[in-house]
Amino acid sequence: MRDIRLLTEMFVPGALIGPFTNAHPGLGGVCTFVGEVRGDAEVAALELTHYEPLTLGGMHQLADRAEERFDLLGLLMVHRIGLLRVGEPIVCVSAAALHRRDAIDAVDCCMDHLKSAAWFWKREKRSDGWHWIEPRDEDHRDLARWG
Amino acid sequence: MRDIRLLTEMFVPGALIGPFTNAHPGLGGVCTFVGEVRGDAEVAALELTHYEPLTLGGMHQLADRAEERFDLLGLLMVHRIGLLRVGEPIVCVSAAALHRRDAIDAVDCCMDHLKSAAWFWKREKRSDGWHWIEPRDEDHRDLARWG
Amino acid sequence: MAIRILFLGPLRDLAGCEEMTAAAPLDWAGLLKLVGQDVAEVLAGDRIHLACGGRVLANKTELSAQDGDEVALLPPVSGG
Amino acid sequence: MAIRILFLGPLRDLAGCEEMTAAAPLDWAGLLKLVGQDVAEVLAGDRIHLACGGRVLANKTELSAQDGDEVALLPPVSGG
Repeated sequence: MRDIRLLTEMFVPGALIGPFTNAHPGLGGVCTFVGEVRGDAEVAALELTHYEPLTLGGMHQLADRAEERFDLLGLLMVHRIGLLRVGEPIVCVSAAALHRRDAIDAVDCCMDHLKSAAWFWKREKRSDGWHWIEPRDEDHRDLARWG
Repeated sequence: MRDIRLLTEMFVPGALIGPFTNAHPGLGGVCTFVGEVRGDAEVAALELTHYEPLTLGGMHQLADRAEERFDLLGLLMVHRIGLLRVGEPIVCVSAAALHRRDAIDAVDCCMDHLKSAAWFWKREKRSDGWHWIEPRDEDHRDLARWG
Repeated sequence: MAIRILFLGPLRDLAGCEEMTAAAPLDWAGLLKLVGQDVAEVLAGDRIHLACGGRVLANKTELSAQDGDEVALLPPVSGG
Repeated sequence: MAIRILFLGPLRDLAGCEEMTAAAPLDWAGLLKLVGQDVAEVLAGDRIHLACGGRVLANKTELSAQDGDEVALLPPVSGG
């Protein structure tokens, strides 16, 4: 089962993961990563914009590659857009597989791509206004691991 | 927050992960792996035994090493013992961190150790009786990645 | 119908607007002239991608936008 | 009180029992004699660990179990 979504409103990851896990009876393991707006005294809000004609299609292409590369039973990929507050989930990726290595690596790989190779732009509101955020060098190195 | 448990009864991972996540306001990401008894027409049940004087202490030592190696806000490690049926969760590891790399790697590392370096023994009941399961070569290779 | 030019993410600050309109057809040289010097400079570098009609161009200098096309200037992304 | 010897995991099948009792003190040579030839053979290899009094021995041939100690024979593990 593949479940790829762009959400404009706050979501509760647990409400997605339960049904996703139950949809794959016989699985050996499920790995899930949830990214949230990190608490930072300086940051009042985060805004995520995207380019609609490319975003969802790009996430499906990423899912194609993950399903090709890893032996998966299911893949869930949910990404928020819009205005987010500290503590709100931004992204949730979950992979169900027979073996843990496929599940963990698929999540790791998808997260690296969503972070620095999907059509999202992120800016945060600080006391002195809005600041655009670019991927860190580390994010590019992480991405390069998948060739 | 560190939460390490050995459980003798069926548990629901979501019921652990929700409170675990909420216990770390300000986190950047949470990675979770849940391992279940894999569906296999041949397998009727799985039994996990352990050596009580070593098991929980060993899991805490593993948590010590993970907390030393990765920058974590919290670590949850729950392992079942006793008789399990197909679909029941065996293990749940969750790590909360400021950055996704620490969270994902901590879960990956702890799972590799629980799989082939913690004091558990696993056997499965097939139509022709009980069979002990040893870690696969792949599990040993996975473990070796952490030095 | 004309051509819509969109400035995504931080490019909208640099461009001073989120979008502009151009007469068709529009090629790479025409785009560079249209977007203003600041945007043209970064656009010429290799960190900005260009999409036309919903597809990212492998070689942005081969832009050939027709009437009704949407041209998007895509700066380095950051999601998750 | 004597010494309790425990056979963990698959070793209990090989030993034919889950535990046995030995008189104190018990050293490596004494243990090898006690456990029977099948178990002694694998115990002598490097895949079996030995715990005494709740601690895994770095060198199992230095076993020196005293009255009341529990000695555990630990075969290769498999969890998760």
